[in-house]
Amino acid sequence: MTSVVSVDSLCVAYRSGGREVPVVREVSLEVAPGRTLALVGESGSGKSTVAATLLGHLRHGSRVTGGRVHVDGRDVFALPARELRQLRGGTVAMVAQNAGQALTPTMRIGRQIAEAGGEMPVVDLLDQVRLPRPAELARRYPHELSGGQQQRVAIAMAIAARPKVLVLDEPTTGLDVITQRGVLDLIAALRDELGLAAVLVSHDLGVVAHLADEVCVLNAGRVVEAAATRRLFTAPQDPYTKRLLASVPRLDDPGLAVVNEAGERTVRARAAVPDGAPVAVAASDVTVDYGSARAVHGVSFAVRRGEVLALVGESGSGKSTLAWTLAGLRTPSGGTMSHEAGDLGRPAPKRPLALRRRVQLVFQNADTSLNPRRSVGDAVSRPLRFFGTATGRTDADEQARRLISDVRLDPALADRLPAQLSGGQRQRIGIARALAGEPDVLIADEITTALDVSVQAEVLRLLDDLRRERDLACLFISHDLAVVRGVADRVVVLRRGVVVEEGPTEAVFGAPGHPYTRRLMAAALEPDPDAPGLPEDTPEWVDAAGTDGIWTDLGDGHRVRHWQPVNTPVAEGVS
Amino acid sequence: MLSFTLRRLASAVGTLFLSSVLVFLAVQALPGDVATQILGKDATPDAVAALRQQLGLDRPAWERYVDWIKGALHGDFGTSLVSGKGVGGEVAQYLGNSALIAFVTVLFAVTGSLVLGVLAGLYRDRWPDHLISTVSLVGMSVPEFVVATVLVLCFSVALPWFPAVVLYGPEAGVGQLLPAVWLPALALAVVMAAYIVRMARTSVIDVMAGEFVTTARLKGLSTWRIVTRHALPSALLPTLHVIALNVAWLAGGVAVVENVFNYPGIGKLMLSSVQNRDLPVIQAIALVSAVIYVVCNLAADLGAMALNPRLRTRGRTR
Amino acid sequence: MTALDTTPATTAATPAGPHAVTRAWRALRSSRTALVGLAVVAVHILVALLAPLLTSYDPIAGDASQALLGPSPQHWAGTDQYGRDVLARVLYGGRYALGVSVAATLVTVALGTVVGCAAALRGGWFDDLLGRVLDAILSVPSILALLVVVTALGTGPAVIVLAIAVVYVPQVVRVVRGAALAVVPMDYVTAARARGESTWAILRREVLPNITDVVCVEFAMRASWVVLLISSLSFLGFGADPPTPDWGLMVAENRTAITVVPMASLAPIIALATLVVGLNLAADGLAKAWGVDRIREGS
Amino acid sequence: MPDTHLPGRRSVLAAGAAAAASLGASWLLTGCTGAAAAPGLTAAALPGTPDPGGTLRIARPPASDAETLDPASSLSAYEYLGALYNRLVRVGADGELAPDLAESWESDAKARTWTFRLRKGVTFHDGRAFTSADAAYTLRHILDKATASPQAAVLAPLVDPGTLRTPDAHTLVVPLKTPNAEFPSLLTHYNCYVIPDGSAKGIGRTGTGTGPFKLESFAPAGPGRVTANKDHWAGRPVLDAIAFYSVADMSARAGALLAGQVDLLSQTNLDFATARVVAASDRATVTRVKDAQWYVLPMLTTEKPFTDVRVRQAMKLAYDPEHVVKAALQGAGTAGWDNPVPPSDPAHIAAHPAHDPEQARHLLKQAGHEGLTVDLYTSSYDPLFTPMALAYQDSAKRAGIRIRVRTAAADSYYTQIWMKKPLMATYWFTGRPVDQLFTQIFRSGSSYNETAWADKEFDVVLDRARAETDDTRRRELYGEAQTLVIERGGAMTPMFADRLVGISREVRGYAEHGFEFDYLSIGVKGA
Repeated sequence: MTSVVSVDSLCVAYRSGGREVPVVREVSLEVAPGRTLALVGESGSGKSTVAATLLGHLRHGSRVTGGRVHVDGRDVFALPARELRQLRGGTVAMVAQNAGQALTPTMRIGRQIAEAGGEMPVVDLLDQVRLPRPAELARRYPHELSGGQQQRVAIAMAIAARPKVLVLDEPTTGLDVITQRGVLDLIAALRDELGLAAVLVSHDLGVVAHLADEVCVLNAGRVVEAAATRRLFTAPQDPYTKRLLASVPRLDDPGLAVVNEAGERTVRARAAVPDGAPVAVAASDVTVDYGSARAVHGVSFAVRRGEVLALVGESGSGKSTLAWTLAGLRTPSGGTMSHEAGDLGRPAPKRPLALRRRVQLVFQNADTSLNPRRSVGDAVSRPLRFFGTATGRTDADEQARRLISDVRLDPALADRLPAQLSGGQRQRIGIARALAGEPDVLIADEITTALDVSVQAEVLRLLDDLRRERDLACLFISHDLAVVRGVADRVVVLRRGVVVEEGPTEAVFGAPGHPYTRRLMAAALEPDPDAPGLPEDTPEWVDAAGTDGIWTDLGDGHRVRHWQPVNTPVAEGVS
Repeated sequence: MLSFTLRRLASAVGTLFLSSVLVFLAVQALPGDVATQILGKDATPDAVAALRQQLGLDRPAWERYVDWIKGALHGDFGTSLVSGKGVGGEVAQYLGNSALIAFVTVLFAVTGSLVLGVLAGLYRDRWPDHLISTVSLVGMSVPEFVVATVLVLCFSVALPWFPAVVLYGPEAGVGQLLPAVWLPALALAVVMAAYIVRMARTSVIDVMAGEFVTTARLKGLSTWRIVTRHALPSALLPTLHVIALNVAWLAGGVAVVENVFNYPGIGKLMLSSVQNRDLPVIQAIALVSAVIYVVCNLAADLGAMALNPRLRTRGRTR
Repeated sequence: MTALDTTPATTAATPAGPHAVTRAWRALRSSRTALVGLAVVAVHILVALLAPLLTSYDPIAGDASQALLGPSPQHWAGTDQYGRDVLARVLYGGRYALGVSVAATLVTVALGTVVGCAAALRGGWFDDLLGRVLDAILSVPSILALLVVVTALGTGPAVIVLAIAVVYVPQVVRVVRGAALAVVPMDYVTAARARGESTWAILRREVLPNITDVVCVEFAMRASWVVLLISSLSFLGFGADPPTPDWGLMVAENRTAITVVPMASLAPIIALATLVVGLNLAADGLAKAWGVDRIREGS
Repeated sequence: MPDTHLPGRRSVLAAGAAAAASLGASWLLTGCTGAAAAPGLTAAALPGTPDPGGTLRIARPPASDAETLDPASSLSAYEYLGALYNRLVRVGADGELAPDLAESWESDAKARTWTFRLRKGVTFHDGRAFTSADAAYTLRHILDKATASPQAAVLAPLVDPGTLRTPDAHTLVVPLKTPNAEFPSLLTHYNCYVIPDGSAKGIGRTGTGTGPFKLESFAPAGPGRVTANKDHWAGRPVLDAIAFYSVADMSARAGALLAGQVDLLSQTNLDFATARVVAASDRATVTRVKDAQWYVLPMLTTEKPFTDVRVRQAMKLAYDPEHVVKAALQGAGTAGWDNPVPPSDPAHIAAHPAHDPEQARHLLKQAGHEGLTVDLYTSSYDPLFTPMALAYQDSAKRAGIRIRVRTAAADSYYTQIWMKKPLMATYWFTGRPVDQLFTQIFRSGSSYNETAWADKEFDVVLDRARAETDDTRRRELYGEAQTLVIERGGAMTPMFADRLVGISREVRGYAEHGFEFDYLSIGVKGA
């Protein structure tokens, strides 16, 4: 069976400041009709560039310096403009990463889909991608749809003209776990139904394991390994692939995975928290409002010294709001928050200096957390002098260098500007800055989300070491269950501002009591091709925390909020 | 959508109120007592006092301000100190003449600059872009009176196609003024277009680099369809505000050009009223210009709303 | 640190972080437009300063018998109606235009930057009120505002600097506030706020360093507009008093003689245009070199 | 960051070239016409006879927004009057009185009752015949309080409207309250144009007169047009029509002339710079009206130090009028030697004390004002004030008098400076009859007495001259009056300057005297 897509020794280079920077080096791959090939690699590996060449598209300023791309037998880059347009119209279609940006904001959905050609009426297409009330939706504008709905519209647009090849560039990045799972299942169903050849670009090994038939691993523009999915996951040959697979946290890891040079993976057990550890910070019945809407409905939790408490939930669950409220950057509308050294109710600037330094926040996005115009050392020494930890300028600089080495970075980096550091390095400087006030509570707001898998593992391990060495109470916010499993001692699961389940990590992950927790766990994709599909048995439920008590206690601090199944299946409306 | 317009209207009225206060205070600060200005030669102290009393100048400032605003609301701006005629009528007449220039200018400038801006944006870094950017740069660097002077040199003196100077008074009909409108309009259009071209070019480049344009291109659409259907509506949005600001600038910019062509417009009246310290006329012109500014901005906002569905459907939730 | 820690390809590992100014200068040198622009402006400044050396003619004293001569070996740009050498007046003319415009721009941009940053940082009612007042000032045409101020206080250079500040500060505030608003939500500002740093400290340490590029571009752009405005003022007879040599005034004076000695009007026009083109090129070059979106912000 | 990529090197050069080219081209286009040598000021308009017909386009400053065609009014639209009306008596080219609607006139022995024989067969534009009733009505209209005519101040002390008699349709008898031999000369003023009987209410708009042109259209401070009156009693005018444009701004009027949009600038004394430009242009030129402007440096005789006549005489002897003429006017005028009566006036006497700085210094020492320092006010109201002031300062320095020249704002010059500061610069049009000149400006208590001079002997001489019927005797008396003004008056008259009138090179037959030009003979070449 001849392949519908064949790329041989493709080279692409990007011109910047007079120098030619190679992005893709001699990449060759084949895709047969009906099969799905995944392009895997970290950011900057050139996977998106290769995918785009299938449609003859190159980013502004880059050009093909070698090799050829054939789609459906035709050399894409040799096609005249009109035939290239026909190819893009009918033979190969692409689903972009961030659908919100990829849809024209000033045009109704229906017209954009109709524009893509093909005989299928728009309403049927919308139905095919399982979108509710298709007729009414067609008249809406992109900004009026949710992330998941926008992505489904993009898919409808791609399959409108019945293409032979579907290119998916990180189709579900940025979507919540449950929505992501829904979109992936839709893609799999359409692929089989229409017999499409698909090229999936992703950095998420779970997505790849779930969807791809073959996998091609890219590193810095070069193909390091290509094999059938099962064989690659079970017996990776190339050391880079091995390390990549090893550093992905697994749901069933009892602790943090440590990966050595050769890629062997050992899981480090978590240190138990001493029973007598004092409570560093406690929140009781905290509520936070955004204008008229209430983001957090009466949440209570406590974090003891040396313990890592994880707040888990989808976007919009209020976990970041809680973190920022604790750090004093938002004022709660109810409930109390207290710390050994005083009441945390007041906003940070108004808290006494002694209390202020004790609770520190580490930000999610490493790029914007450091002042680009000041050296990294400056960013750390400023709080040192502000909080009085260091007396003079020289003392502050010297302590700053020591802190930088504490976060496992070369102190010589102190004079560099943030732009000259990698994402991981910048995040560690963020942590060093937080440590400057000698805090006893550290709040980590999704600090690993923006990082590549390998870098993520190191930062987590650093956090784990620090809380042990410095006996820190650590509040860890994340939506990635596998990461939480590895680093947290106790877990609190949040849904729309309400705690649905909490307890020790082993208990919650071992035997999830609440249906929502179970659904989250099931939707999380393990990097293991033969992981079970989405179990259909999770019943629909509705909250039942009524007058007769809120919690059912499952022992040893593991509690679940009352709920009851709902027998009549509500129309499966996708939010 | 309605709530957005209402809020926008309320802030427009607020701005107008504030600028009327500013104008009133600024004009009161002008030196030279109004009464002595009128009486001139035989300004004996008692005659001055009598006139001040007659004009109500001895009343406290805020009382006079309230009278002025009440009058202004129904078109009565008091009487001019120089001509003795009703200020409202006079300003309306001069404004009408200037509107003639403004209309032609906006017609030339906006259409011309949008076309050029889009062209420059589409042919980025190629010769059309270089040519248009260079011309707009020079256009922006030369003040209106210079462009007007050069136009007079070329098209009135060397080639007597257009009148160098307007010989008619403010009450001249459109027929008499029409031949004299083209050069001032062209002078203003050159300067105004220069700004709009640069704005249009930047936003076209911005939009064409947007992801949705790439998606449209990867859907196999023709370049023309991509530009007109997908790129232009979003590209025009930021340009609208620059156009609105420039139209409002016309109320001031006209003064210099009208002085060159002795054109009986609001600009010329502004200059003469300041020279003669004709306070009611100055106040009236400032207020009218403020209204024009606010109306232009409002029009730009409403235009933006028409173009940008995100604003229009803010109310509807998912 | 395992080998996996792939430093992104674009950030070349340079030695110790260069000081901000040298970094800015290196970026500037890379943009030809900025260099050409700054060169033109430099030439104008030099000519204005060295005018007495470049021409032996007195720009003010006129000789009636030498009036209205076309360009000739003795008078390269001919003479005006009063018999004064046009070239001399153009050379000296730069002094008034450059002197007043640089002073006016400095005052305006400095004031505008402080107010703009404060508005962006403080936010809330202060920001709204300020926005409303600025909008009111902007609604009055700049020419009228200038005329009123100049008529009230006379046409001395100091008055003109004040008048221009009154007219242009609102626009500078709007641009700087826009730039500062882009910086304020950044996490490093939030972190500083969480530490409890004072508004002034945040402004000085965190916000200002990040908008200096916008402020510099705004300075160059505003200077070009101020030169235009000053020449328009002189043209209308509200700027420099005769017989001081000023380009706007020269165009006004020689306009009637344009049919007889066009050069008497064209020489100041060319001088004015080249200076402003220079300033604009510098502003555009700076904007591109430092990645500031000059056009969108400044209307 | 959007890439606002701007022109690379190639187009930056293009920018420089484009700017220069676009401006330079227009310069080459017109061909630099700057004449090599400084353009001399031609003496008079181009000679030669005009072609019949054609339209003359005049740019004029509007008297005011409420200007009117009523000749007697202070807001009369000055340029229209000469075209629409005639007077009883007018001033001839030689400065002597000449008949207009009055063919002849004579007075009784004591010059108290004047009889005017009116021209027959003259009709107004609306066809009605001109009779003595119209002439009488015109005088009554001028003297009527409601008209508030400036000329009333001159005629009211002489004429009682009630005593006018019209014995027959073509004779007007005017009995005077006090004898005045110069009475007919007072009727040459442009307020005295004849209007139809009973037309006061409408004349402001209709402009019905007996003049060479009929009114076609008139808008106050706006455009207007008059067409040739075919059956005019003194013959059809050369032109078909005259179009009037009111342009308030002086440089705009000059611009219109240079661009060929108008043919004549009326009531505009071009400053030297503009005059040189107009003279050098190929479409227009400058014509000169000899001694049309009388420049004065009035000293307030009621203010120290000018209360002392010796100081006044010293100030006059200290400066040399010839120097002032050369420095301020580059010779385009004649020295005044402090005599307000211009040389062109028949009553002018040539005698005057010579320039004597030593005598001035001696007189000042005598008066105790050694090393006198005094402020001389000037302004840009008229282009020649400052040059005259500087020339006087320069000349008076030799006599040890230090003059400080102060410039005042033009728009408030005649409200804050004139008749208020001890020494300032001002000017008048010449062409006033000698009696009107002395009565209005030098008689004690007169409204325009800018030197606040009150000299009994001068008033007596003036009254005797007015009553003297014998022409030669009367002229001697006016001569005595002039000598008194020169010796004891407060007004220094350094010079009479020519008025420079901007006119198109196509205009022929332009002759101006006594405020107006000859509407009959003026025409356009190549009409």
